[in-house]
Amino acid sequence: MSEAITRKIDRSHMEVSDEVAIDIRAMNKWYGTFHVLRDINLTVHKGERIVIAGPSGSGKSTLIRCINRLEEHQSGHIVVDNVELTSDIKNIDKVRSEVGMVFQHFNLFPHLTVLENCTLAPIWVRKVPKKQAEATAMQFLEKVKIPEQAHKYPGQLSGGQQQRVAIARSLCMQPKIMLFDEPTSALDPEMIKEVLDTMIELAEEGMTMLCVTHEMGFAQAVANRVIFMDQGQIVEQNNPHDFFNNPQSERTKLFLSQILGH
Amino acid sequence: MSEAITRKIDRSHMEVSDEVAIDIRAMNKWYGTFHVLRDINLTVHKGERIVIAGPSGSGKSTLIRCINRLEEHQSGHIVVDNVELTSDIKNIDKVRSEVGMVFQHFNLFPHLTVLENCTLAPIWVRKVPKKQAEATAMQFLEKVKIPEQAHKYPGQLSGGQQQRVAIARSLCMQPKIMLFDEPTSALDPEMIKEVLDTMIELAEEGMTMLCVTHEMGFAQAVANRVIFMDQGQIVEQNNPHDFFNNPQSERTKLFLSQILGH
Amino acid sequence: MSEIHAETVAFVRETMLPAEAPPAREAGAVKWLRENLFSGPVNTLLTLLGLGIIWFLVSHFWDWFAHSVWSANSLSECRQIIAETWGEGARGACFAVIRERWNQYVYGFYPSDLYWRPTLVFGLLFVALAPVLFSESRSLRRLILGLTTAVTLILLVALGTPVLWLIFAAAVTIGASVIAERHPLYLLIFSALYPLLGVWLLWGGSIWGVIMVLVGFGLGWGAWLVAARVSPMLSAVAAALVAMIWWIGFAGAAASDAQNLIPLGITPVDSDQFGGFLLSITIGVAGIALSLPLGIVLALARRSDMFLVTSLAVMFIEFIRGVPLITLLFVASLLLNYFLPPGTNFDIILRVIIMVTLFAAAYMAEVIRGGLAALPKGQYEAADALGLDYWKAQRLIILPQALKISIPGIVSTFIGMFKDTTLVTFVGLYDPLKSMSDAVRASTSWKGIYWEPYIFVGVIFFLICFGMSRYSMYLERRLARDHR
Amino acid sequence: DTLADVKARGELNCGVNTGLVGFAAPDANGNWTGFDVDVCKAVAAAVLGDSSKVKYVPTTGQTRFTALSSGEVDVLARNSTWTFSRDTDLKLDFVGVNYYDGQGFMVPKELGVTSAKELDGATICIQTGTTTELNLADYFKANNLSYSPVNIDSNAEGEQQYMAGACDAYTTDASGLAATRAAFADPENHVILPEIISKEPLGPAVRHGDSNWGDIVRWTLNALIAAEEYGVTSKNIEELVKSSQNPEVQRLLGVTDDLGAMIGLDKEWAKRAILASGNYGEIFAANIGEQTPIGLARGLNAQWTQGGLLYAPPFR
Amino acid sequence: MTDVSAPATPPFRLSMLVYDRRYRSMTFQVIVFVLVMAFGWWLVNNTIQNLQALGKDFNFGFLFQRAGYDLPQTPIPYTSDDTHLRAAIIGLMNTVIVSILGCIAATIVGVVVGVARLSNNWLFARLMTVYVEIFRNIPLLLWILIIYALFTEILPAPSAYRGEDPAWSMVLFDNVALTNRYTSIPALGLTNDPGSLELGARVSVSWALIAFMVVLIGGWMVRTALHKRAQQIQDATGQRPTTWWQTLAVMTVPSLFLIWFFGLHLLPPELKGFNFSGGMNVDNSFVVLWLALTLYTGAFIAEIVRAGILAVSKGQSEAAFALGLRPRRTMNLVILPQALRVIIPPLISQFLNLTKNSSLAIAVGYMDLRGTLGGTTLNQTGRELEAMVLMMAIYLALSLIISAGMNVFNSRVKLKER
Ligand SMILES: Nc1ncnc2c1ncn2[C@@H]1O[C@H](COP(=O)(O)OP(=O)(O)OP(=O)(O)O)[C@@H](O)[C@H]1O
Ligand SMILES: Nc1ncnc2c1ncn2[C@@H]1O[C@H](COP(=O)(O)OP(=O)(O)OP(=O)(O)O)[C@@H](O)[C@H]1O
Ligand SMILES: NC(=O)CC[C@H](N)C(=O)O
Ligand SMILES: [Mg+2]
Ligand SMILES: [Mg+2]
Repeated sequence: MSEAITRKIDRSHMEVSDEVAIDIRAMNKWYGTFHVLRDINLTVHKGERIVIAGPSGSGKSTLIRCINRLEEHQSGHIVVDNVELTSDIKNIDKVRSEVGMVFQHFNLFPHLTVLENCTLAPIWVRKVPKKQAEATAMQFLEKVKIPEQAHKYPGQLSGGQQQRVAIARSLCMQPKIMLFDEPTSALDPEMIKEVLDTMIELAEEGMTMLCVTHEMGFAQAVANRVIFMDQGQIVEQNNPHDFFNNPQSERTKLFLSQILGH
Repeated sequence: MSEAITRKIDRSHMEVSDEVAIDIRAMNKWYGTFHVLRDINLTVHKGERIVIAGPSGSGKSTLIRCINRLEEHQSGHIVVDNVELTSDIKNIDKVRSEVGMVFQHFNLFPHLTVLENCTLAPIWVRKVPKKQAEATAMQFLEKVKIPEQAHKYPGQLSGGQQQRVAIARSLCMQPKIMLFDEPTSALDPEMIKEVLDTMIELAEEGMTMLCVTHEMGFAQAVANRVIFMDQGQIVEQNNPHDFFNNPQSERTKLFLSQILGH
Repeated sequence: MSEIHAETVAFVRETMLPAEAPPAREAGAVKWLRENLFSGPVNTLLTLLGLGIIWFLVSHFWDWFAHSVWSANSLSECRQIIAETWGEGARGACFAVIRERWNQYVYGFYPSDLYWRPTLVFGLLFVALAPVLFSESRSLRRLILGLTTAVTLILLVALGTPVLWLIFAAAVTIGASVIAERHPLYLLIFSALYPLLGVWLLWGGSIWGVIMVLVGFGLGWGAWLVAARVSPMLSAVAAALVAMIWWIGFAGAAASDAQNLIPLGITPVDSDQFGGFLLSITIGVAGIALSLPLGIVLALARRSDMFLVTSLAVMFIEFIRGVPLITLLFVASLLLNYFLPPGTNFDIILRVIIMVTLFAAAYMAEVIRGGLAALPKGQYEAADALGLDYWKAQRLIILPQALKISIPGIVSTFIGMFKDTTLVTFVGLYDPLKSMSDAVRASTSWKGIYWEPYIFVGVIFFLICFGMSRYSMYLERRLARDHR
Repeated sequence: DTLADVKARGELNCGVNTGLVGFAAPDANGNWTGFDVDVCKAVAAAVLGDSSKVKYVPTTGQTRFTALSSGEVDVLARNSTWTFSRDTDLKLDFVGVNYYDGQGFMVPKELGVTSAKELDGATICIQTGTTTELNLADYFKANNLSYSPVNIDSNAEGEQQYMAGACDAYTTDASGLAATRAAFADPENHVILPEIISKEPLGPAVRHGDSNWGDIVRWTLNALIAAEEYGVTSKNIEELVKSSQNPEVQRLLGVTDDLGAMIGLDKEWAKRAILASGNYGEIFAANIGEQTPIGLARGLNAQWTQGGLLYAPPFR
Repeated sequence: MTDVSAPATPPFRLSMLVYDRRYRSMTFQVIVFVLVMAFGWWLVNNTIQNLQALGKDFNFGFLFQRAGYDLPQTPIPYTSDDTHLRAAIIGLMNTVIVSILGCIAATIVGVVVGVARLSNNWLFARLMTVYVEIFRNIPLLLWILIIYALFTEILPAPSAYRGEDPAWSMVLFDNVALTNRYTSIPALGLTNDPGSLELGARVSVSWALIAFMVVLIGGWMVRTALHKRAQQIQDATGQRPTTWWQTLAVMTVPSLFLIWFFGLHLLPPELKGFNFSGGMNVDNSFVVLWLALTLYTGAFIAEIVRAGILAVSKGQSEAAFALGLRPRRTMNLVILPQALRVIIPPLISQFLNLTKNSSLAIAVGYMDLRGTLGGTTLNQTGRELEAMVLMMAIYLALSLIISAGMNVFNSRVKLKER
């Protein structure tokens, strides 16, 4: 659906630095006896925009959920912003407050207003004064273009609006890295665009992003690396141009033919 | 999305007779104090295919729901197939068994198989013997190209298939008039085509149809009249060619620019 | 692309990695223990607490259970056996009382030579339920019917059933099993006749009463057919009216006339001879069977858009739900005669059934109302658009779905009602729990025995109620899978 | 009216105790026996001609009068005390006395109590809704003693509480105490205290307002009492029908006058009533007399000719 | 826009009563109404006839007659010379007391068990499941009887505490005696008794109690103020000051002062004569009923709590974790507020059930409303209709009050949807 991305993308801030944001080495994960992630090696630099693709069940979600320790890995190392993820609670807290995450189903808190959703974590985790937290939140709500909905409840918004609130909520913690797990797949076509626009804007500002998505238009326009996963392994990675035009592995070819075919 | 309509349309049976199928005169309807339909006058002849378009909330659904008295009108007259709709139950029953309706959200009965969905009304309303009802139903299921799904439950079908079952279900009552309320708007793009194809086939056979839809391709290909509604009134009506190429009213122009724009 | 690629590590995996087994500490019993019992200090504490509770229970009750005596004729004899076998001062359970009074617990004071009748009724209950409850799965139905047939017949033979009835029982159970294989829906005819058959077998008396009730249905149906030609709307009224007139005005006289002409009947048994589980199950089953339809009617009434009907339903439901069941039972047993014309007298069990039914129906109505509310509006509209009238739409479209959604609530209402059958003790009926145990204790040989009867009755209730709740879970899962 | 109802029903509804050995208690098969039960049987025999046509409705102290006045039972034969307010305000009609009783206390021997006056501060089991409940309150108040009541609903519960030691003393009609004690495994360890703190004339009751039915029950009871007085027993009754020269006996047994017709029954009603389980003396002896485990002496309940209070009005 | 022409109303025909939608529902309602009215009239008429035949009337005057019977435990003074009305009020108070205490305890049990069932401790979760299933699937009456039997059969009579070498001895530092009649607990004594406030009708409240109430309520208000201030500080600076010790002090210090001031002390029970006295004897009938209601209802509440927590989707806690919230905070800020909305309505209907089930007091001789008004009074006065009508009305009022509370709550917390 590359038609969704219509406007010219401003790449001025989209520079990749040498600093490493995420470093994953020889990481393995099992669910019970099922080997979901196999020998994952991945280095993400500050400012990189990585799209992860792959068939359903290939472990994409699991991989990015390992990065902020919503799932535990069983061997190997994950270092996020120079903090290694172990079972040390302090490290986990540190990583989580540096890494924002946007879920497929938004997971907004339905009992809180949009504004309260956005200020909850800054107030209780970052200990920001309420006024200030609200000011920041309004700023980000403006960025995602729904400041006027600040006092509504999530249930009163459309799907696209909800997802934009979810993005704003993550941004309010001023994370260094953003993880997206299929942020548009639960949305109606019209709404996909508004969310993708928001994400593109983020990318333009130089945010480090890992994004599981099937929006290949988005990948081509924004990503600087596309990772293809299958059966829990990274099968291929490349820059978007080569990835789409010149896939190497058989599986990638098959996958691309399916996804771009219709 | 006029690309959806690909094949040549056979117009041999699509003749409009002089007989009046639906006659609406000075009809008004209120929801509480909100005046939804204002002074509607509309005559539909046997064999006509009318597409109703208009912005959201303009009263399109309400209008066609008045025709089989899912909603009650408060003034004016609606005569369907020479039966006037009043609060007389006999008349209502008569009209409903002559008029088929297809909803946006299919509204199939999830606890019945596809075949049972189709035979239910013939058996209980028309008092057709079960065997015969099933034979008819299979015939219509074949027409909508899913006879092989007859013994599945609706939940096991895709959206497009479900909508086709819904059409078959209406047809099983052998209605003289079919009403469609945005039959494709809840469907994924791939599935829209299959449903539109079915509707075109119906049109080719000379069915009187009223169809609320935003599929302008369909309107251009099949309709012999397009009605544009806004704020509860019929703002403009014309044959499709003139309607699209030469809209008269400002509102219509605005609407067309929006709907064809993207 | 304008940006600098820090590293365009194009990477392609040539060979796929095989799945490996997880590291040792991630599997096996040790991991299980660590994760499930000792994953932290709180958890370890809880485990110890749990073990403590188990130890407490076992150490206090195990020897009592282990020293059970199953055959003795009185409590003192029982205590003596315990003392002899396990030494002086040993504690032990005396389940002999169950064995000795088994019949009383099961059948109450039902004449012992007629025990086969309730047994047969109970067996046939499963046949009657088969097409309703077990219609979803052929293998389950087969199992239930097979088991029912075998157990019922064996029990009937053991209880000395008259040959004619034995043949009848065999014909029905075996016949049902066979029919169920081909046309399970035909069994519904038996299900419909079952209540009459059951009532007749339990209370006995002339068969003419039953036949006259059936005639009433026949007349009603006839009236329906006749009236349906004139107006379908009137047919229901006509049918009900004709049947009512027949039942109230003529059936009794006709039955006794017929009985005088050709006496046909079985020994009558009086309501006060009912007791024990026979009583609980009779009240429970009847209450369940009656409260569901009544609950549906109430739920529909409460949701109707007719103000009067709705408010009557609300008043009824709120009243019944607002007062304790035992006050209602008290009214049924002691005050009802105040409200009836002087001299009327009707069966106490029937009155209790009516009260229990009303009580359960009020709860049922709320459960079903929830189910109705959960149905999307589109279902009503589609039914309307197809030309189905209100009752047909309800029967064919709305209720099947609403009831399905409500299954858990309905079953827990049933369970509640079945448990509440024990309250009939307060109106002088012999429920198994209190009255029957009191009666057992009243005899000198079992005076002073408390735990064993309570445990026995509790276990039976638990099995039945737990069974029902598991069945509802099974049904829920099954329906969810089928019609998804 | 009740007589017609009973006849139409073919069954007499008789309210009895839920279980008081000797007065009314079901056995393992649900057959009821006892002193009160025999009154029911006599009435059924008199009215319906069959002493087995009785439906026994077990009632507690609390439910008995409601059962009677609502029409649930036709006659209440449940060791109920004839009192002013019950006869008037409660709209019952007591038709006679079948047992002259008084309220007593039972205590375990080991308590060492010998008089009710020593029960200050004791916990006492008492059936709710009885005269004894009221008497107890009055007695302790009058004697300036305190007590804490344990309210129980039936004799069975009372036994359980008393035996477990949840109350120090159990109080009810002395006859009830004797019956309860007789059912204990160790009757010798319990004593009934000497004080009798009230008069408890126990008798069958019917609803107010149907005096004919009241007459039937009253005279059935009187027939049993008179039968003993005149030596009519279930054994010799047939003989006496033929041979008795006593005009009162002849009237009683329907040999001469038709007394039955005056109360809507046939001639032999009294004969059947006596045949049901014998005359008063036989009934007493069989259920609660000194030969039974309950072992009550006739005492006040002897015929007036024997120095007791039983005195049947003349049959004429 | 065009003027609205009035719709032509077709002339009325009789068949329209059945066939016209507008009239049909009216016809139906009229028929139903007439039938119901006729039925009601029939019932009332029968009752009047029956009462007449009996020579009874319908009259609540009996409430003002002397009751004549004693009650075992009374929250307000009562003797056999008081009226039936007072006895009924005491019954009602007993019903309310056991219901309120039962609701509180059952909620605690239910919450603990419900959460425990979700714990990842396999053994404990299983144990709790067993508890829930056993209690839910066995009639309440059986639990009442079993617990009653436990108390009367296992616990000793007070005499077991007598003598040189008693068979039983008091527990909790010789302060509590468990017997098969009651649990005897210490009473509270005052060295400086300030007297009591007479409320009339022989009801009085000790000034000391009032003082404690005032102090506690005041403490609670101060605590709320403290929290508010802490919240303000947090809003302003982001840092939340620690308040627990201030709260603790506010809640306890004034009470401690009052204890000292009034010289509050324990008066342990003593065996005197047949029974313990000096302390407070809490009858077993009450304890048993309360315990059985608590355990039985607790099992149901546990299921409700569990379902409520499970109803909050896993995504909610994941989102909170991903934002960096700690598990405790997640519980308090995200899970509980949502779970409560699901939990409270069924919880309140359990409270309703508990209140109604408390009428099973009849099985243990606890003198609740049914035991007094619907039991002894009914029987001694023979006013069955009046007593039952009154009793049902009171129970109905109780339920309506509870469900009104529920409705208010529901409308307050309903999630806003589109
Ligand atoms: N909690 C769990 N326990 C066991 N297996 C799991 C669990 N969560 C996921 N899996 C399995 O792990 C595999 C990878 O899951 P994952 O959700 O990461 O896939 P995915 O690539 O994100 O797929 P999708 O595109 O469908 O989201 C799947 O086979 C899934 O069934
Ligand atoms: N039941 C109702 N009660 C009150 N207002 C209603 C109701 N149903 C619809 N409306 C209002 O009536 C107007 C017309 O509604 P209608 O559904 O007919 O519009 P529509 O043209 O079909 O719009 P859409 O394209 O969104 O389906 C809308 O403003 C709607 O809000
Ligand atoms: N204990 C009883 O059941 C009866 C007591 C007493 N004779 C009464 O009539 O009140
Ligand atoms: Mg995924
Ligand atoms: Mg619409």
